[in-house]
Amino acid sequence: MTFKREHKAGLAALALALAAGAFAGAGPAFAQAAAEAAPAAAPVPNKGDTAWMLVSAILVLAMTIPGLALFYGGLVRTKNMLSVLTQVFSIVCVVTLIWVIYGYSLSFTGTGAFIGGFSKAFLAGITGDSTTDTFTKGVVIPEFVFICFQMTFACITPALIVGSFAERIKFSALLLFTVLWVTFVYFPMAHMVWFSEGFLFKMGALDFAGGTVVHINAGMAGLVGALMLGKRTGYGKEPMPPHSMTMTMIGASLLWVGWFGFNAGSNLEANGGAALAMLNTFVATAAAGMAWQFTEWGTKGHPSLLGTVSGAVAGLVAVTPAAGLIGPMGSIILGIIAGVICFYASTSVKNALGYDDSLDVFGIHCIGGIIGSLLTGILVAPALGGVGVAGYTMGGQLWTQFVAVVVALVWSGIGSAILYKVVDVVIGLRISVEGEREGLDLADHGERAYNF
Amino acid sequence: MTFKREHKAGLAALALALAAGAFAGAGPAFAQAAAEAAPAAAPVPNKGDTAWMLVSAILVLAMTIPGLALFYGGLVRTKNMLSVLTQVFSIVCVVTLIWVIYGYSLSFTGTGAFIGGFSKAFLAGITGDSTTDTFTKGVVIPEFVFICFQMTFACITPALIVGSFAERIKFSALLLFTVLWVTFVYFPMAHMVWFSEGFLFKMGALDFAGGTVVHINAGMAGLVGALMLGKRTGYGKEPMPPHSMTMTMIGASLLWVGWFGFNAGSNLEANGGAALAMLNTFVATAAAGMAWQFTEWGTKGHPSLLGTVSGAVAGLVAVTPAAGLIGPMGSIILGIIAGVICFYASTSVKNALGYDDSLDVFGIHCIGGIIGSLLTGILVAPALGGVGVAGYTMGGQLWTQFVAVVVALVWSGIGSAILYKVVDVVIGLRISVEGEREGLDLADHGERAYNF
Amino acid sequence: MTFKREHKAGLAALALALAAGAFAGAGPAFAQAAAEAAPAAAPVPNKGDTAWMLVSAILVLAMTIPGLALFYGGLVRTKNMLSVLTQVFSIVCVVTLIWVIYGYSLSFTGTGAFIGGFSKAFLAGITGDSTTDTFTKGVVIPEFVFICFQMTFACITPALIVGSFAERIKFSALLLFTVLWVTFVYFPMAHMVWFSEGFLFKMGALDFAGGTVVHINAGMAGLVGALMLGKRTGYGKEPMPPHSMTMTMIGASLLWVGWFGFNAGSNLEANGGAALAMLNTFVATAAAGMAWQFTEWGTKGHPSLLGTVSGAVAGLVAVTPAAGLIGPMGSIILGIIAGVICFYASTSVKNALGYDDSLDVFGIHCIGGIIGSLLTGILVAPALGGVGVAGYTMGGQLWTQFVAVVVALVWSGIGSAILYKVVDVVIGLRISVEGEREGLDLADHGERAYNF
Amino acid sequence: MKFVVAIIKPFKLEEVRDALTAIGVNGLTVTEVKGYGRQKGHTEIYRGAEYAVSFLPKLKIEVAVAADIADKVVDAIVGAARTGQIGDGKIFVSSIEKAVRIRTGETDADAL
Amino acid sequence: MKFVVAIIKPFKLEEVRDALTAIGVNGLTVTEVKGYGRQKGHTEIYRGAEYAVSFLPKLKIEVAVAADIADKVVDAIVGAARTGQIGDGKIFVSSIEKAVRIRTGETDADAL
Amino acid sequence: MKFVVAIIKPFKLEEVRDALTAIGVNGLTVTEVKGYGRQKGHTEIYRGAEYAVSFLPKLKIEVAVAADIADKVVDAIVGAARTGQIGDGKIFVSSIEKAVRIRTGETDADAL
Ligand SMILES: Nc1ncnc2c1ncn2[C@@H]1O[C@H](COP(=O)(O)OP(=O)(O)O)[C@@H](O)[C@H]1O
Ligand SMILES: Nc1ncnc2c1ncn2[C@@H]1O[C@H](COP(=O)(O)OP(=O)(O)O)[C@@H](O)[C@H]1O
Ligand SMILES: Nc1ncnc2c1ncn2[C@@H]1O[C@H](COP(=O)(O)OP(=O)(O)O)[C@@H](O)[C@H]1O
Repeated sequence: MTFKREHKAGLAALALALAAGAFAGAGPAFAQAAAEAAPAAAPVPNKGDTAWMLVSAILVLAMTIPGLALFYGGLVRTKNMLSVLTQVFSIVCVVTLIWVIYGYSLSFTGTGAFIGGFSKAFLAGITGDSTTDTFTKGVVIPEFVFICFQMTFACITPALIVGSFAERIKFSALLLFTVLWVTFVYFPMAHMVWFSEGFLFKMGALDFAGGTVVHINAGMAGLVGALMLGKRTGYGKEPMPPHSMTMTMIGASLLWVGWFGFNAGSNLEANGGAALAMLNTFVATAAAGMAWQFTEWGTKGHPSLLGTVSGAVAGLVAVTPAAGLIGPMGSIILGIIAGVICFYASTSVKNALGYDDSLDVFGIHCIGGIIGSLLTGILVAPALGGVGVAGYTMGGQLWTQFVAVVVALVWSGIGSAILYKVVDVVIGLRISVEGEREGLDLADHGERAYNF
Repeated sequence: MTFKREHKAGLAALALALAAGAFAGAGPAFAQAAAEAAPAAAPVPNKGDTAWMLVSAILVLAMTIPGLALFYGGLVRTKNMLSVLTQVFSIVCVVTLIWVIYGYSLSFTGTGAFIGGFSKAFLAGITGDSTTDTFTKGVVIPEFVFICFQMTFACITPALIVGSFAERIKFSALLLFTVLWVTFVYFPMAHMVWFSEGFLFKMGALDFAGGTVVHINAGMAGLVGALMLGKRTGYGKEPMPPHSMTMTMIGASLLWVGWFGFNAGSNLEANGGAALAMLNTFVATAAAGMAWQFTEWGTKGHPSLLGTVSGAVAGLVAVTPAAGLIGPMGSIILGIIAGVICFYASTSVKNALGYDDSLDVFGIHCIGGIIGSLLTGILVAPALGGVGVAGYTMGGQLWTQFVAVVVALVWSGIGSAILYKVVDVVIGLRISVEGEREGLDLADHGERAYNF
Repeated sequence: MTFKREHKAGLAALALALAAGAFAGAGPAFAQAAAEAAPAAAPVPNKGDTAWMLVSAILVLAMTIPGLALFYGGLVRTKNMLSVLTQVFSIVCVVTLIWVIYGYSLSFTGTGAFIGGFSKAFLAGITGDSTTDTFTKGVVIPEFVFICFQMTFACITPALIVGSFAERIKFSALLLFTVLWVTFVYFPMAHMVWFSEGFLFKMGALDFAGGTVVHINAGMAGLVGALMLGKRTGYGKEPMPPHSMTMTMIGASLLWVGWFGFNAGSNLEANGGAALAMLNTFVATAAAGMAWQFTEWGTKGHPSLLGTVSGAVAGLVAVTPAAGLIGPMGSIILGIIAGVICFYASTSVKNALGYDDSLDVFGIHCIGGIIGSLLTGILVAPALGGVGVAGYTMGGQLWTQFVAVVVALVWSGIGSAILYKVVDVVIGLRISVEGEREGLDLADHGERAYNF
Repeated sequence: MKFVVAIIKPFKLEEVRDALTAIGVNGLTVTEVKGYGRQKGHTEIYRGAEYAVSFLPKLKIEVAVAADIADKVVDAIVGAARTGQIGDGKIFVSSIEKAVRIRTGETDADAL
Repeated sequence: MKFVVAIIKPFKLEEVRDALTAIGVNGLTVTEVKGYGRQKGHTEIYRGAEYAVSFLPKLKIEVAVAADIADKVVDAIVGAARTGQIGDGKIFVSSIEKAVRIRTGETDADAL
Repeated sequence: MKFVVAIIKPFKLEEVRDALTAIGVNGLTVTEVKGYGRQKGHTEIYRGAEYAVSFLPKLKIEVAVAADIADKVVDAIVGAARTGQIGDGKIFVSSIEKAVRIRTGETDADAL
């Protein structure tokens, strides 16, 4: 007897387990018994989980294009709008291809502590029946859907960096940097934190949906990029107001909407845990949005839209590592802290230090990611409403979280610096000053975003 | 034996039931027997239902931000665009927080006929394993996902009101009004209609997805708001054309897309009932869109985009209370009636009465909601293709629907009037005339929507 | 014993099967036995499948409105933006109504080789418990969700044609043409290819998600439309740059996002097959986007955003017939080929032939559809990573694919030509030259897209 | 003939147009402009960046008229556009030597 | 030197530019304007509100030329911009006293 | 009084405004325009269609000043707007006969 399709296999496995149970005798213990009595049957995906993971992958794509592209695009000047859109869209395309060729394999195979191997390069050996384990023993999802889901993470992370050097990077340089960065910075980070052999995973670092891998990683690369590319021509002299807060608001909203795929999807199952991650993603975001708004209102006199949505994004970032691990009230606290600190990081601190991180990738993603990663170590405590982890001590967990944060900062900081340098030497990072004046849209892409 | 995760509990419960059945003897009756034989096992959520409800909550958020924000924002003048976006986004944040703090508890606990209690304030006692009953006996969903889903309803309802006093309300007044309104008007209404102890629920009023709670409620509050704030400066003298029909069309489309979460999600299960609600939401909307378009074409000479999308929204509103209860052909009738009546309500009637309901919250949401609520009482009849309700008589049901409509109108009308007055006394409702001329974007938020 | 709700029926069926199996004796063969021993129990939908199909229908709507509307709208001049939005939105409304009245019945009933019957007109006899078979024996989904899903396909297909005669067609003509075209061209094509009695279905033509039915069909109708309506006034003399590449980029992104509903939804189940279709839809699109970008960069000097997103759409089109049938590496090849060929088709070839297909419906949808349909016949080969089909020979399958392509081209070409002619005679296809100069927005709809 | 150029507050357009048609002026041309003057602008804040916006939205009205009614035109504009608050705008009058109606080729007074 | 200001229909821009370059005019400046005149506007309806839109989109072309070719310039514009239908626009000619090319500081005829 | 019209590169606005306020000019009006001249445009490609875009974004600054400072104003603009590269723009000076401040009715020099 062979099963060609997994749903049949599913029925069979269930039947097998139950039948075995039936014969093992009735009683509350028999399900346990059944599980033990049927070791040979490979688990098959639950279609509810599969449906949810398909949706989650789609949501993360939507949060990138058009979400992130619009969030960033709205904040640049009209003449650079199209360049930001092209950059984000192209990053998604390029990383998608790299991911299936070798990225997935480097991230999720092997026995290395820092990087995987090439055994699944070109997705070798993976079929529609292959499965990936979830966090629950015996529960699996189709490997293809896991590949898609993780692919969208690999796509959005380098796209986040775009904000830091927007309005001045050369398109060809961006493409080359992206290829190098995902290969040498992102895949190793993903492997370290999320793969069972990775050293931060083994250390017990908690990162539910990507605080270190995605946000600290991208935020730090952004800061280095802003420093190495230098300021935009005219920065601090000419006004550079966002050309369309409408687009930025659409983008922020889609980020929120899509982030449920990111955070609740990271639960890998459609159950109460995903619902908790969703709820936390709601409330932390709301709390951070209002925290930034009120702080700005109090200190600058106006409750701004840009502040409100920036706060919301800071909240989304901060709750990312914590989403399925802490309680809703902890998420409110987390959100408020992230909203206030990221506000100062993106305004006073940035101005004081004087770097030109065009769209505050560092102030929001890196700082927000650090806040989230550290507070996850605290708020995961059952006493604080968290779900708890085995053998938890607050000090111990906090230390582990701290180590993970430092590793992410250092790995991304040094790795990115080297790669920027390489790209600069090979093809040059910055567009010419004339190109910058004319706008990257015409200079690099030969098109204009608007012809009203 | 303990089960830590619900999916395991699920398997076990299933196994228990089946095994019991097996021993009770083979035959068509044993499933029944099994159900009776296993009273102790708590039902566990089906992951397909959970996946669907996670998605539904996300869809309702998307229909609010960016959906509703764009639908409304496109209709105001450029100088007020950003204010509308900020208002809608902030309402979502504020109500999200209130919801988890006490809103959910006030709406969905207790034994009161009009309002719940504080037993679940701060979501006390709720975990990832808590469940909420669906409309099918023995079928549950995780309580967290129900909280998220209902939260999005609480968020969108006050956001709907924004349209009525857009372009003139002070931002601080809006925030205060929102806090008061959800507390004193929305939560009680939700409790009365949707909670098993609520008096309209007990009366048998049918409101599948929120015709009374959401649309009549918001629409009536809108009318009162338009009256109490007074007309926009220049209303009837200066032209006030929509600044971007493109944004309005995007918003209307996202409303439609997201409304499937609203209506089909209100089925709480991913089954044929949800599919029926979805189908009805398709056809009523399409019928109403074309009905408004053709009526306008016939009477005004042009088939306008604004008319078409307004009709579609009117159809969405009208089908909301009816979605899972009537048949597809009934939905077409319902849509046509809503499209035509709302067209006249938002044009001739509004002009005749002379109030300045900026974006026709009353004409579309309140009138559409009334049409839908009443017609639900008729079209639910199996003879008319509806699914029927126990002990149905058309006259009786219609009377019940009528009572629910009147209660919603009165509750919202009086409650809102009092709250507007309170806000006006405390901080003032309207922005200064200069602020209105300059535009709320600069006056209230210190930003501009566009810098092309 | 009666079951009122399908989930109960589901449990019962499962129980029945398992119990029968239990009594048939333990062992790996009993599931098989169970299936045979329980012929009477009608299969009930899995809720995971239902959830996924509900989502898929929503996604296809979102890819049409606002997706396709924005993709097209951004490419026309400001003065015609609103007309494109109105056209797409209205097509969705009109076809939705036709679909439930007779479209579904004509497409998916009967015994005819070319067209169905009227047995399900007005959705006669269909209830929430009715089901539709999937591609897996014994697995069904609620018929209502299948109706919704297929309805969105019927809606988007005529909307695709809009791009070919944009900026010059009369709105009333468009509506009439749409009604005629879906009736006489689309429903028959859908019946031929997708219904079990259809002649191309029986021939074994592979079209996973609509390469022939949707894209070749619409693309050919577009070419005929562009030829029969003639060029836009000023074509080739006045510049006609896209008025908003921002909108086009949003549209392209939403097309990609929504296309997962289109392609992975066409699997009808939430399993590894859907995941494969999703993965292919990711990589083919990415490959085609970059292929067009690099080809343009190499030949025209700039990597344009319009080129990148056009390539992505070409990839989406090409992978449509292949999505669940080929492997990821095959999809990359497919995407590259589609990106390069469609680039030349939409630029050099179009310019050489001189027709004015405003938004390249032919060059992208028809050509991309042909590439996809033919290559599906090759790449489905297990040796090339495909899933294989029973009795496959490459030559034989390619021939079958070729026949299907030719049938689609001829059916759509001749049918559309006749229908354009009919509409032209009855009410005239083109707007007046003055109307064209003023813009269709004012001339036809009495509104403007923007009032900044 | 005279060429009257007026910079006004945007919301005064309809009133100015009405005042001009009331005295028989049947054509004019309007441009959106940004004005800098005594009227103070505002500050816009986008995250860390504060911009003092000193250019304010104004409308420029251009109207060519026969020399003899130029003063009446100026008075009409002043009357309709005045709010009494800073930033009401300016009117500049200069001469034109020739006017042509493109459609007919008529010139000067006939062209207006 | 003369300053020629022409209000034309938007879709005539390319033709006018070509006509001017044909007679040796190598520079001009274009502004999007809204025109009010004999040409009737249209009505826009947004739900219950009807607006009579009487300002129509036009382009304003400004070109400074040596005095001796001013008439030729006017004729060229008239020739290229005429459709014969109402709303074709106007041309106004006035004098300028000085012209400067910013790049070089050249003045008057050399600056054009 | 003189009317100074300058066409400049957009990014030079702040510098020109500063140069003018430095010499006591307290008001001016700015318009977004498109310029055609010696400065070459660029080509935009949208799928199969290539457009030679020869109109480039410029700003037009209009400032009315007392006749005696007109030359100083011109010099200030030239000084601030010059980059030395083609396309820096032009300045045209003409006369105005009358200026009125709408708010007060003040005329001529008092109105500026
Ligand atoms: N010298 C000038 N030349 C040209 N335009 C000017 C001049 N001075 C003022 N304006 C225009 O007139 C507008 C109003 O001037 P402002 O000084 O603010 O107020 P007021 O007109 O009340 O004196 C300015 O915004 C500007 O557009
Ligand atoms: N007196 C005027 N001063 C300035 N511009 C004018 C004047 N009269 C007309 N115009 C401009 O010329 C355009 C065309 O004028 P109109 O009277 O409609 O048609 P025509 O040029 O055929 O007589 C108007 O839209 C307006 O921009
Ligand atoms: N004859 C003219 N009349 C009006 N505007 C002109 C004229 N010539 C040039 N301009 C304006 O000046 C701008 C700069 O002119 P251009 O010839 O490109 O460079 P330059 O000023 O360095 O000679 C043009 O874009 C146009 O706006």
